[in-house]
Amino acid sequence: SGGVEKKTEEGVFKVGLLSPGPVNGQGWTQIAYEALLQIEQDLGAQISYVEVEQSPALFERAFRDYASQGYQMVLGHGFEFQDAALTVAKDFPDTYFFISSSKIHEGNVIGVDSDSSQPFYLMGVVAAKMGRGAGLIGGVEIPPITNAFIGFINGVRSVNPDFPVSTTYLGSWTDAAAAKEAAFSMIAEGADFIIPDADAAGSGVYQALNETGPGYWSFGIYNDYTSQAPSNMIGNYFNDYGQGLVNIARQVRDGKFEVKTNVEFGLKDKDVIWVEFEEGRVTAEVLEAVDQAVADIVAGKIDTLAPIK
Amino acid sequence: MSETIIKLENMVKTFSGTVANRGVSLEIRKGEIHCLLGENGAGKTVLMSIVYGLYQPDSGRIIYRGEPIVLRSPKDAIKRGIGMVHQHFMLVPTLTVSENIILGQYPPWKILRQMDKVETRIEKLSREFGLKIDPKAPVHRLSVGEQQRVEILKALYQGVDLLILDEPTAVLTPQESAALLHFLKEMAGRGLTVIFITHKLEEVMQVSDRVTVLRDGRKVETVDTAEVNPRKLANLMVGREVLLEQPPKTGAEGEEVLSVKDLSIDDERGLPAVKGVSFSVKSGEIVGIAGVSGNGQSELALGLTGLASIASGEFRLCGKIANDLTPRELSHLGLAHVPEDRHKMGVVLPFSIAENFILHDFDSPPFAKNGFLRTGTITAHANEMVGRYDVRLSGVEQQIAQLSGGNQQKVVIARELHRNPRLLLVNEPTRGIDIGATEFVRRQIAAQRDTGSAVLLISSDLEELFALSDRLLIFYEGRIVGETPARKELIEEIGLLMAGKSMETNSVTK
Amino acid sequence: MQLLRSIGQIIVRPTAAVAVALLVGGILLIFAGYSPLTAYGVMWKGAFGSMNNIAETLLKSTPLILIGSGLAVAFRSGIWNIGAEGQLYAGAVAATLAGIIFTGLPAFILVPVVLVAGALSGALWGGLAGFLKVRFGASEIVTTIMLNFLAIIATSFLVTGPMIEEVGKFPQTAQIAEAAHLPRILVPTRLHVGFLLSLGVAAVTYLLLFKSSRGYALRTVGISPDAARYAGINVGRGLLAAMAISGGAAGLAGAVEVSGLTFRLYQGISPGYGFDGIAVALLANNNPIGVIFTGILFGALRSGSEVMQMNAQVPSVLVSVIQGVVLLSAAAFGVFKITITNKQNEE
Amino acid sequence: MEPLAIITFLAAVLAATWRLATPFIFTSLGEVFSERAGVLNIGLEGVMLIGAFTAFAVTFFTGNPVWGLVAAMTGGLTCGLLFALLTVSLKANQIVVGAAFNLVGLGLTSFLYRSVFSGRMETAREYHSFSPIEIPLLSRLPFFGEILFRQNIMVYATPFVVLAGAFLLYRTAFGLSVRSTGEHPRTVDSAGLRVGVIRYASVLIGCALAAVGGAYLTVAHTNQFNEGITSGRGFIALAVVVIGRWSPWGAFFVSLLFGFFYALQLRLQAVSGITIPYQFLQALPYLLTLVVFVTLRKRAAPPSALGVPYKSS
Ligand SMILES: Nc1ncnc2c1ncn2[C@@H]1O[C@H](COP(=O)(O)OP(=O)(O)OP(=O)(O)O)[C@@H](O)[C@H]1O
Ligand SMILES: Nc1ncnc2c1ncn2[C@@H]1O[C@H](COP(=O)(O)OP(=O)(O)OP(=O)(O)O)[C@@H](O)[C@H]1O
Ligand SMILES: [Mg+2]
Ligand SMILES: [Mg+2]
Repeated sequence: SGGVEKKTEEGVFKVGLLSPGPVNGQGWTQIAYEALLQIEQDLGAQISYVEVEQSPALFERAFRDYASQGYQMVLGHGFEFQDAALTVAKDFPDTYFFISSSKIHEGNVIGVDSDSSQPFYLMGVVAAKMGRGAGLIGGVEIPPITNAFIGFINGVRSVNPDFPVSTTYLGSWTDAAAAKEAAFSMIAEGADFIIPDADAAGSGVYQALNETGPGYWSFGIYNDYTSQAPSNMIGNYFNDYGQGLVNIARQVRDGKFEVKTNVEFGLKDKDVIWVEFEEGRVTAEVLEAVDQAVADIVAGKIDTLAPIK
Repeated sequence: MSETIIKLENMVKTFSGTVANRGVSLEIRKGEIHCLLGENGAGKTVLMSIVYGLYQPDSGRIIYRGEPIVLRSPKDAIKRGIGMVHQHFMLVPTLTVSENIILGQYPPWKILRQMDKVETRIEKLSREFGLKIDPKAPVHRLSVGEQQRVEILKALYQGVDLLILDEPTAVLTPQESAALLHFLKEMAGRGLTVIFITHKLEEVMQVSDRVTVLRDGRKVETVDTAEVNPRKLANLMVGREVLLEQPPKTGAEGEEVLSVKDLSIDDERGLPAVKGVSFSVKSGEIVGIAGVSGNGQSELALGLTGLASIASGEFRLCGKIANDLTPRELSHLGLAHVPEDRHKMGVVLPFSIAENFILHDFDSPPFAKNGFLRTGTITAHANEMVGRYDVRLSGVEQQIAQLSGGNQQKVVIARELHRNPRLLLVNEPTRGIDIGATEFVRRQIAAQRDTGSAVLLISSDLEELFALSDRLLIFYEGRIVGETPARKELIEEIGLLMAGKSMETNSVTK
Repeated sequence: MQLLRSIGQIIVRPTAAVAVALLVGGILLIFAGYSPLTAYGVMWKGAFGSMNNIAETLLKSTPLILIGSGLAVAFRSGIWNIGAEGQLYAGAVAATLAGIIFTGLPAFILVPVVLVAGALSGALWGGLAGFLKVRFGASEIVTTIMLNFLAIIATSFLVTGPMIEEVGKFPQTAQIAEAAHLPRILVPTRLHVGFLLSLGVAAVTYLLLFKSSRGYALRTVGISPDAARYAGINVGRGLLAAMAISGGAAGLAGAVEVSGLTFRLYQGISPGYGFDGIAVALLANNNPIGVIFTGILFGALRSGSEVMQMNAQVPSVLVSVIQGVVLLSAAAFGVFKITITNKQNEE
Repeated sequence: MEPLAIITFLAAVLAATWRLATPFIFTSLGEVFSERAGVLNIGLEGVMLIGAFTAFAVTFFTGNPVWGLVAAMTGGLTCGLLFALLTVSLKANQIVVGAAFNLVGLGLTSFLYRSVFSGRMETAREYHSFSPIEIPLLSRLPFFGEILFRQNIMVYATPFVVLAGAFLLYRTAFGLSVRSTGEHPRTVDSAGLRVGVIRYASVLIGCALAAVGGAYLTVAHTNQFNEGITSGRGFIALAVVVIGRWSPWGAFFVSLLFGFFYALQLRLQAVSGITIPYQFLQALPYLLTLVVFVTLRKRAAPPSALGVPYKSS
């Protein structure tokens, strides 16, 4: 990371990121940062990011600063950036404001949502077929997390409506120790599938499983975390948000991007969202069920976000 | 036995601004009792603190047993057998007697397993020297007298040859004082050397072999006690004539201002401290309350001023039942209160002298106008008061913390008398302040009486009670165990009553 | 006079402190392979480089000045309110409620209603700790710390549950009424009257503390409760008042954030203003006039650091280090006179 | 629930209690010393973070958590030295310095974490921490086995550390002088002891233990560092000291109490089909601790000279 402020000559393609937390935090905040780096590599864009903490009061200014510096594309990585983007966007028609996990579609403010409920649905299917009970550990109760969990439960129900699923929220994205104890609690409650969606805190869960030993399962979330609990990983849910954004950014750079609707990545975008299984951890029968589910989801036969009753 | 044990040569000590000692030279002989006299701020405590290694002198030499020594800390002094009993006790209230005594005696890593050994040794000491004390008792439970015993035991435990006592009798009964003086004489007999700081001339006359008088940081003179009298000493101290007796009372007694009926008050631990006392104070009279401190006088004062709640009984101020009145309401009824401990209550140390003068009236005219302080008026008022009560200071904006105790006390007296109260309650008005200030303060109190105020005077200093009071109530364990005219001839009985020797309440009359 | 002296005292020493802090920060920057000059240059521009940046700086200073002034009162009264963060949340919640419920009202009524609601609920939340101290003797340091956690958790509950917006179902409340928005005072920037309000509050608290008889009473309580009782001052009421005032100021800060900037309530609406506020008050030696300067200083550091991160890619966390070192060196230079407890060091 | 279920439930919760309480135990024990000597350090959160980070960094590069722990202590001692220099020697306001430590602790660790580890994000999380040691046989015991004999070394250590602390404070001349210094420094001075030295020592003990408490999070309880991983534990520890009445065992048991409430809330969340909003459960530890504190029958007074710089002439 070079500390020198790059000159902003004309014609440079500039992409900015508003990150809701430490860009190196695992999971959510990190995928946006890595996306940014990927855009820099693949498109030679000039990139910049700012961590605006959990302080909505600062969002508007950050957007405005980027836009007024001629950034063509700014990503607000989280639904909470929507208000600010809408306010600023009016004054900067030449800048595209993308908002992660939002379904907005208004002028040059476009929601970009990667629908985690679909991969989590698959995990639900696997858990219900292989396990005794499942536990979900979330950082804070916000839509990206709750939706993912809804997907999981729908997946479970599709196999076995009585399969027990419990949910814990830590109220923190960084407290790995709490996450670890939460995992232990779930194990003690009889769960053998425990899946985090809690950013940096999440790997506390993998450590819990690692210590407990084989027979307890989890999935890597957004990235490959097999190494953290080699004997417990059934597979990893990959979310190459970067690839998705690169695709968008390329269009924006070449001026080919015209807004039809908000962007929503799902299993249909195979280069953005997919699930990989570890060798020999799941039976052919389970794999079959998973493939079937994927097909149905992509075909729109399954609504992974169907309200839980 | 005129061999010199310690010799001070032109000791000089300055604190930011104030010069405490300006070249004091002094010789103390082995086995003598040497008194240090001087007004507040004369430099006694500082000089002795230097001998004890608490302060380092700016210049000057200490020659101890013939060789020059440097005392970097009290440790060095203690090692050489120099001990000091401070004016403000150096005890940790939360610790036990024995813990206090061994504090600093052993290297940090020493394991205090056998406290019992220590305790037996302390018991042995206290028996040997007749200083009765329970080594296991926590210090905050002890009376002032007992605490002083602990201080002395501490010195003895360390094995002292030279014992310094800073105003040790300021807080003792006549009996306790007498006992202490007797003890010191005996110890001197055994070869202990004693330096004794006091403001009480008769003690000097009684106990000392020689006296050194200090005045603002200089030595005035060292004299053999045999060759002087109190008046001479007083003049040496103040540098002028002092009247040790109060002028006779003028004006007659009037109506009852304070009347107390079966009043009981608990201390802050909730234990009964004042147990059903009844008495009254008329306008134009000074009623003195005698007693060893810690027999309920403090609680009585707090109760009568609204600072402690009344357990039972009642008291009336100017005919009005005052049990549940707040300090504020009481002072509006005409009560003024000179509290026992000026540092704790009487003054706000970080505040300026001017600010301290408005402690009661900060929110009423002329000092406040619709909620705001009127700085001009406040300063003017302060200047007038310090002038009238001759407070020695550099300016009324100065922090009161920098004044000597005597001058701090003058500020308190001035503030309270200025209210021209119907009832004036004064508690230990001259504790630890010098003759000059004492004389002044007592005059003011008497004058207030003569203008028709009722005065309730609480003091552990019988001299003071005799000098001021019209009659005495003797307190023992929260009860009034006797009432006497304030006459010196009765000191024997009074002393006995104070010590609880005679239980049945009796009026001594002649 | 006293005012001039205090201002002088407030400007000189902290300036030196800031210099030291920037030096330390510079060393860290070099260590991490950045150019300090560039970084600080960008930081300065970000804080004061343009009308808009100045406005943003003042926007960040606003809650700090409000909270700092309140805490100055509390600290001078000898009560250690560590709970401004929680009190800010309490204020933000109440203000949001008011702004959502009373939509009918015209601006000149609704704005005051919102602000008062915030101040009141902050005062209550702070007053609670005061009550626990006066009634049960429970140390405010403990209670305010716990109340911080509770206020933040409660807010999280409200915005994910009862108060969650209808549309979108994001964990945030609906927008407050247009009429509840604070008027802007420097269009096109976002600077709003909240800033002037904070100056006003600082001035008022200054007069209260040093020029009024109530302030005399509070300061007496802070230095020596015994002397206060002797002077006929009700110590308990004093402590309650001090907690309520500081809580109220923090609550007002919450209300100002909502009605001036965010227009709705989120989780984590404050990036730790309540804790920075402690530093701001202490750095000003608990003098509200000084708080104006230290508040702007801290605000500038924060807003500058964001731009620094944006344009020089220097992690903005560096600013915490700089702020901390400012405090440390200020402490080293002996800016702070008062002691922590009511007790004086016995002579 | 039938008895057996209750027993296993309790066993698990109590085991978690001990693990969750451990950082509080170390940190608050240290603060007991510091406050008993009259120095209030509200910067514990910052010191814990510094301990957590140094332990993490050193363990990451050496691969040995023991070195990490040593490093954390060194880091803590450095903090202590600075803290004492400012508050004892320069007589700076202790609250100010404490507040500053919290700012610096968070900023510095986050900044260094990024500058040093930004490249190695993934790998940075993979190193060996103190793992649970199963005491053979004993760990198989019903109920107690899980609680007492299946923990990591730092958890096992806590009662012994507290025991040592209590001994030092109540049974040695050093402890006596510490207790005196917090109550009546002038006396200590006139007893020929050096108030400054005693306060330095106590502050050093306090910060070293706080750093260990932080290190526990990164090299024992988990094996990773996150920015702000202490999540307010330093402040809780501060409260623990007061509620525990400035005594080592008091701190120990109050820490366990808080740990219990915290473990309980995590466990209750884990019970499937529980419908109360999770925030109510999250509030539990803070709320109950507050209630316990306020309704305490006996509440000891803080050391008289707490927070008061000592000026000898
Ligand atoms: N620690 C200190 N710092 C500053 N000035 C001091 C200090 N101690 C004493 N002084 C000053 O030195 C002078 C002498 O003080 P000292 O205590 O020796 O008087 P003293 O003779 O003991 O008075 P008293 O009879 O009231 O005890 C006083 O004017 C006092 O103001
Ligand atoms: N730090 C200080 N600065 C200024 N003056 C001081 C300081 N410490 C002590 N003094 C003054 O030194 C003098 C002697 O101290 P000492 O404790 O003997 O007080 P005092 O005059 O005897 O009154 P009291 O006996 O009630 O304390 C007092 O006037 C006291 O106010
Ligand atoms: Mg003296
Ligand atoms: Mg004196």
